[in-house]
Amino acid sequence: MSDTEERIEQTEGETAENSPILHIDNFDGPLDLLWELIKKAKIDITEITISTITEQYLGYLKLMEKLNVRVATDFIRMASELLFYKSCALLPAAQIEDEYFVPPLPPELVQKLLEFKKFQTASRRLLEEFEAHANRYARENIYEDIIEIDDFGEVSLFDLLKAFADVMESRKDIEEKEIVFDEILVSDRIEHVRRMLEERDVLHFPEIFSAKPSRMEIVVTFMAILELAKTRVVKLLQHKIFGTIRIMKYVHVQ
Amino acid sequence: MATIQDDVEEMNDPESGQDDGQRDDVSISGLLEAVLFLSNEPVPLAFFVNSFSIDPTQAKILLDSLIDEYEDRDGGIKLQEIAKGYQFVTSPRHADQLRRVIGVKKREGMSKNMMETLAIIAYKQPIVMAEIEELRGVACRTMVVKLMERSLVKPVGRKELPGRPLAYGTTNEFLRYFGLNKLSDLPKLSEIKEFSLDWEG
Amino acid sequence: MATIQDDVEEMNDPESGQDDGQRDDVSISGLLEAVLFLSNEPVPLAFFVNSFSIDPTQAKILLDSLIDEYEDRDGGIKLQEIAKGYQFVTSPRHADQLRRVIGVKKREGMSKNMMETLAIIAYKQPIVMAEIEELRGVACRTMVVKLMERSLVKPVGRKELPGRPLAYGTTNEFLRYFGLNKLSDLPKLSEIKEFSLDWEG
Repeated sequence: MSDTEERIEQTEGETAENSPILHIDNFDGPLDLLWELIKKAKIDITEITISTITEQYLGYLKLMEKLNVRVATDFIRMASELLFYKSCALLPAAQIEDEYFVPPLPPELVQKLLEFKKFQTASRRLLEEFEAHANRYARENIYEDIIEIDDFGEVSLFDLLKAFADVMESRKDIEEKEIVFDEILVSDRIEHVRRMLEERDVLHFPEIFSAKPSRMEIVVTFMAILELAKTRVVKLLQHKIFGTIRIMKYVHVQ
Repeated sequence: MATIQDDVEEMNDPESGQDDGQRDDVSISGLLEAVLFLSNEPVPLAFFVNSFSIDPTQAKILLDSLIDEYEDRDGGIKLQEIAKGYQFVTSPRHADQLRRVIGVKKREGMSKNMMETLAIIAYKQPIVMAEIEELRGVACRTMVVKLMERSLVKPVGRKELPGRPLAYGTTNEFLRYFGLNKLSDLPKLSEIKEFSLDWEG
Repeated sequence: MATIQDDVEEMNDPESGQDDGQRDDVSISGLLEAVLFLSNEPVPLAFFVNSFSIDPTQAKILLDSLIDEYEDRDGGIKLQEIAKGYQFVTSPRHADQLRRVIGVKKREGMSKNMMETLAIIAYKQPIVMAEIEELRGVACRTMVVKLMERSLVKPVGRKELPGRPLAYGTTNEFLRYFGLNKLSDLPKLSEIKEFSLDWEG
């Protein structure tokens, strides 16, 4: 989810000729960044080593950190993957008697990158189709008896679930009544969260559940949070870095 | 069917003798045709003149030759000039057949009401009418009947409640429609988390 | 009712639209064309076959020659085969002017992220969230939700994997958006064998 990140330029790495100028918002994710780094080092493809790439990758992340750019967890996960590959390659067992031998990229990583690139390329071609077809307009007959070809238009499971969620959302009073049956009340959960917020300003989403929450408890707690957010008692924050949702006391400004 | 092209070729003097900045007739004619095609109302001559800065006489000539072209071709659609402007219509010859097909095929899409009723029945089955109506807060009988007509919903028994009301559930057709193998494959309410918990404070 | 033109004399005789003998190609072709004109959605071949008892091969030939006819004529409208059906659309060359003059909306664009997620789902369907994320190397939930909201993607069932996760696939709307007639018309995935093959600047 790097698309919302700020744009930065790499100003360090004064390695003259091909000092990379990379924009964080240009990268869809770690694979994209990795691909770009490998591309930068193209002097000789066969000489790309796992350690060079790992160093460059880590250097890049460090730079982002230095410039206060938020780094998504996905990038960090890839960093640890690279370090793992690198350490594997350095294990004595993997060493060959040649002192000039440099461990290449592991085949599984190469495979992953090629797969990624395959779809990135395909998506570019699809985008062209998309744009070409966005320029064709069909009639919109406002004729009352329009011929309906498909009985329902297209209705998916997503629509069905959404419809159900809408009903549940708009009829919360009734939902509560049903919940009595399961002996978990939305109002209880609201109280529970409020009490926790008296002690601390910020809660992490998983903390508000019991150790092994039932499905009903999750749903009800979820609804309680929704209610609290709606009535502006809490504010929900989700930092992309951590991914967990955090519940904060709402501070009324005016 | 071959007759269409004749007119066009006469006008089509591609690129060769064009004045500077002058769009050729073929391209303007296509533009007028596209506008007429998309419009549900008759389009007055003045509209074309004002929108595309075309000379009224030129516009009239182009439109009239479009009328002739569709007339000569004698297909399913005609361009006609009526008091208020120009409009594409279907050929009168097909009116009855069109009406017959439209009459038979006229179907409502799945409305929000119907969708909600179906969702409640799917997730809460077996469920009686009163319970559906309580959840939705409105009368649902018509919706349930419509859903039954489409074989998505059926009575599945009676509930041990006063009056032993009919309880409703979904059909095999419902499963087929949504590509489910079995009812338990329905997305769970808890999976809503997956869908809607991604907003920021 | 604006676009179906009645022939006044024929109005009183409801049978006149159908003669019992064999209808000639020209007349059927006109009928198909009229139906296509009145439909907002791509019309599948089966609709013509079932509604007018036309032989499928004949219908296909007539429709294809209509496509050719409009193609050769190269005017403001084209007939295209899309999303498992046939549909009249305006020629892309007039898009800008149509937007400006009659205010047809420009389709909302697609971000690179969204497009890549969609490509993976399109080629690998049915595919579960974890597989999409594995391929892209990033969290994709938000993208999938956005794609579902734009009706390009939908859950299509569950996979027999631990937790029976939802599997996603593309919709008919997807086909329409990308000008595809059917899923197998997707451009072939070109295998990328080496890094060096794809160095672009």
